[in-house]
Amino acid sequence: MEGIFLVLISSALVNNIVVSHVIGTDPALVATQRRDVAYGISTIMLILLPLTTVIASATTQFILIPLQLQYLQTLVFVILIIMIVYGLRLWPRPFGKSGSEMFLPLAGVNVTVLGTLLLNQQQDNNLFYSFIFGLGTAIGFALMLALLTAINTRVEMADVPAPLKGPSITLITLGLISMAFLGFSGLIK
Amino acid sequence: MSYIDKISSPYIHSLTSINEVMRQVIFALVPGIIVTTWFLGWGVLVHCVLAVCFALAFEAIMLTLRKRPLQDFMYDGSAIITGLLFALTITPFAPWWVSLSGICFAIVVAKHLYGGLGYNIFNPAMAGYAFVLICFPVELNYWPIINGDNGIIESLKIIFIGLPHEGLDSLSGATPLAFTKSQLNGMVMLSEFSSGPLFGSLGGKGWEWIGLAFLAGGVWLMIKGIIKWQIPLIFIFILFALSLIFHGHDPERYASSMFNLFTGGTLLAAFFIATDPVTASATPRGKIIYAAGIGLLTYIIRTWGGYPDGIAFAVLIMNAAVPFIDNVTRPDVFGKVKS
Amino acid sequence: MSSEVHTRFNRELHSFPGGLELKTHKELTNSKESLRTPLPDKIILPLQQHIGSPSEPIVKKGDIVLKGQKIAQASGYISVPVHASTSGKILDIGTCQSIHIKSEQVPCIIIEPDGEDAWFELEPVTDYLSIDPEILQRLIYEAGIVGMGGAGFPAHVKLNEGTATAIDTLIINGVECEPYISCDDRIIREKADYIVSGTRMLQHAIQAEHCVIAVEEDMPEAFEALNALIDDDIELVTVPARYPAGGEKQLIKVLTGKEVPAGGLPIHIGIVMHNVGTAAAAFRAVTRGEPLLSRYVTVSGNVEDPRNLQVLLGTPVEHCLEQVGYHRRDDEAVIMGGPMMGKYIHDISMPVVKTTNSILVTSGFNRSREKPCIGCGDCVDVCPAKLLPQELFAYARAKDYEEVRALHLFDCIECGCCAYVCPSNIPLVKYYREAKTDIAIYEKKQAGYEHARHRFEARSERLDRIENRVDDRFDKIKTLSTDQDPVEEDKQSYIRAAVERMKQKKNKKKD
Amino acid sequence: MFGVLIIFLLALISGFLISRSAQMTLQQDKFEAILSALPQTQCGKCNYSGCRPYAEAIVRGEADINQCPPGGEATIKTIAKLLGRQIKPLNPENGLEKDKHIALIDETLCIGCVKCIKACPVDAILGAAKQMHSVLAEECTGCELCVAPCPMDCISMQAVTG
Repeated sequence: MEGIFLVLISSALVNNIVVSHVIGTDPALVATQRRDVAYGISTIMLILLPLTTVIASATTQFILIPLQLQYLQTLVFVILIIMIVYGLRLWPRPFGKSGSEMFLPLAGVNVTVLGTLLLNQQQDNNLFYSFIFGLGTAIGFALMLALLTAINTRVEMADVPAPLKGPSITLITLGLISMAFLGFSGLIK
Repeated sequence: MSYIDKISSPYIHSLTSINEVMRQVIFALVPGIIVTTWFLGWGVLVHCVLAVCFALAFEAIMLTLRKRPLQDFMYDGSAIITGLLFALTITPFAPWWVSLSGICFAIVVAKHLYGGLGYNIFNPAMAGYAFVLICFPVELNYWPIINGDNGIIESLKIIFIGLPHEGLDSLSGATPLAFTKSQLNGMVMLSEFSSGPLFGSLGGKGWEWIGLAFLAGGVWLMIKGIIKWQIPLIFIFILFALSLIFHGHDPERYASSMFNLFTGGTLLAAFFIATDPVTASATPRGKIIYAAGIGLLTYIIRTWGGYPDGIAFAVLIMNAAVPFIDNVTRPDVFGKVKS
Repeated sequence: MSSEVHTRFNRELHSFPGGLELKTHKELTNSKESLRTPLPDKIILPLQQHIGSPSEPIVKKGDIVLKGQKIAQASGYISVPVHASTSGKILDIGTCQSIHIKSEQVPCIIIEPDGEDAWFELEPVTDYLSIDPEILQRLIYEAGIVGMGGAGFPAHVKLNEGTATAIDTLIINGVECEPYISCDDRIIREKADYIVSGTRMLQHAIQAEHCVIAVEEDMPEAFEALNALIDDDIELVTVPARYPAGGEKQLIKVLTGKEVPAGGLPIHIGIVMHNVGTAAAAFRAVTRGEPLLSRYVTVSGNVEDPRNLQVLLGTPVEHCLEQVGYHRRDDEAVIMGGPMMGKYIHDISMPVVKTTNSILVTSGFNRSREKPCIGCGDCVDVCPAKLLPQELFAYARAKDYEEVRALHLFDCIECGCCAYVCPSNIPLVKYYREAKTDIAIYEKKQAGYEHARHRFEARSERLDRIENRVDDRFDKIKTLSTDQDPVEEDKQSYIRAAVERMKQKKNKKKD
Repeated sequence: MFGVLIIFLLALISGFLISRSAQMTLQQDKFEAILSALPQTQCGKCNYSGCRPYAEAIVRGEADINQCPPGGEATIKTIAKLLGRQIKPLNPENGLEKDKHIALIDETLCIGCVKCIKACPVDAILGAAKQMHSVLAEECTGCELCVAPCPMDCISMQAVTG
């Protein structure tokens, strides 16, 4: 029980994928300019990440390791992601009527998902912890997107120097948040 | 008559202004500065002067670069407050360039890149402090011992030339918070060292008086109506309640509530940093969440995190969350139709 | 002043969100007897002194009119007639400066008084409590009565809607929350009998079950004057002096605890509210047959003898100011209405209208420059509509009207509390007004786009149809002559057909 | 060997899945909203034949959002918000934003050639051959399309207030 909690906190806050690992930065930059996109991608991620981490973890554990094909890991993961993303799209309305499915390709092709899978493998999580890790990462990602989107709408109206408008000031914001999140360092060993 | 054409109702005004508010805040900081100087030596005052000068200089440079009217913004006092708060959070033994780089980061990056006063997302003083804390952890680690004999000349020497290598131990020591942390990490029981020379009756020796001075300034601000009660009181309450619970659970591993309140920058942060109107939440419910968040994060980082005092990080993290909090805590409009 | 609760019915009072405690300055005027203003040289009667569509003049230039004669008729449901406030000659039917927008001119009728003040024939009705409510409404409508509190909503509309739905409570609003203004206080003290009888009449007109007269805590004399006249049929309540307690929605909240739905009207929760001045005017209109011709106006601020005046509608502001000793100074502004919500007058020759409750000479606006918003949230605390003024301001300045609307800009009552407390001196209300105007313009434009699109699509469709029909004809011709070269034949037959048509036309012409 | 086989198999499946899922672009559903943000003057200043083709081009990503002078700043802002793009100033190559103008026919010069009637996209010009034409001020969108075809140069654009 404590382990679950630790993995969840660790992946969501302490080692947040956006500001600590700086992996989810690219979608964060794109998505946070608009509220509906941010919402859509967050929803997708909350479903996609746990699903893919579990499947990828299973694939590694039951196929790649027995066959001693770990060197193909990255390649297999890329194809897995594509399969899952497009498989989900075939599903009729997997996310209700939110219309979030149109963000699937956008969510699928970015590096966040792959990064999460590889990070998960680094930590040698078992299947269940992989799921928790994926969930935690997705929560952390969604949280960051929510914060950044709200900040962006405020910064958009601010008297920001012209050369820094748009993504540049978002990157500075991200930097400052990263700095703030350094305060969590040492929290979970 | 042309200026009259621009006027619109209302035609009367409460006669408060930013300048007035900022001036009151500076006045309220004075007792804290005096007491801190008393206990930690002249370095505090030197740093205050240094930081304020740097802050004003950077403010002027940035305003000129951004082609904004100097006279409007230079005298609003916000840069002075940033400088003072920064100086009060760093150690008085810090070299002068720590002040310079910290204030530079605070004013240039955290404040003016976002558009200056009113638009900054992050508290400039805390952003500057976090910046130097990450960049120069060693320099910020030496704190003077309470009531150590630091003359003004010595303080200037330390700040501009550097700490002397010999006799370092007679001058500096750990803060009560850092000491507690290192001892607890070393699995030493709290009761074994809490009667040591660093500790007073409420919190750290000397620190409790500093805390009380800031408390007095803060209460005065609250009475004057400059700051509202929500943020400081809820912040203090959460910190108090959390430490009470954990202290009650295991008094050997967790420091007492009073210790948490009266050491470190708790009371300074509660009344002067967390209440910064620009970076705090503006909605009634948002203010509560914001203050509670700072209290919670401060306690978590202090107790389990890697840094001895987590207030700066807690404030910055909650600053980042403020726009989001404001969005989700918008009050219902008057006469909202309940569906 | 009076801490004891005067309520005879022990009505439980509620409080509304936000609001301010302001220095009232009512002592300047509220103890002085009101004076009748002498006839001015010129009476200017704008055709729109109310909310709704402007009235239409029914007199010509040069006509002689009598006092009380109808000179303009209502042009729609939400509209009222205008009457001559004195006898004289119609000098012109022209335009005068609008109070609302500096550049805007509004149509008006200008009368040159003949000094006789001769009355038009009046038709008093005495049995006002027994006649049909609809007749009462008709009489009030004919008298041109609008809400005298400041908004100027036609009174008969509120009454009409009142008969359509069951009305629980009629509230007569004597709460003057704005500083300086004391005209309601004075009218209650001087015409308490009119108000009490008028209240009973209005209650009859809308068949309300309960009836409440509300006055402010700091007007004990007015309270006593009313208290001496009412019986148990009318509740008399004092409410705490807190700006904007006199606002319609705020007063309803205070008295009943109910909140008027956002974007809705009091009628939706079974409440109708009228100003004390409206009640008095309605009573006069019915029992004496006099239409709305004059009103109480507080003239206060930096003048020698601030006091209340009984002013004929259409009297220039200048003339009123002369009565109380006004010396023009450049650093002073003349404001129509109170200091919180009033409107700055560019030209003091503009007239007093049905909604003018006060004329204020003020120099109290030596504001420092506007500073950026520091997000202190003081405005949030004082907003009586529970809006977020600082966010509204940010989005209004960024002209993000979608967001401004989502933040309920249109529930803003422009009370000015936010701008009053703002430490950055931001004229928030100005930004909101501008945003409201811009949104109106934008919507008009958008409606134009929609309209143009419909027309364009209709035209495209028509052109398509015509083209298709031409094609059909070609097809028919093609099938008729298959043995010849189709293209050549087409041309030939087409030409032949055209020549034939021309001939026929010529023949016809000859005939 | 196994590895190659597995990768091949997986790639095959994913290829199949990609081909099955319908192509969906992010901006498809924004078409209607963009179209209604355009002023419907059909003036063609955006280098497209009308508002609908321009809206289609924006959705396809071919045209930029700042090519509509009659809509001006407001239209650019609306579209930028719809598409999550940065607001940019109007492209001066397409024209400048100005207050609303409507066409006015100098009736002393009009020869009744009906050329302007054919040009008007919203049927705002009335008249018949050899008879004087006049503009319905209410319906005119100020697109200026009638100005060029007039052989007598008798159509001028007049500013309207309000």
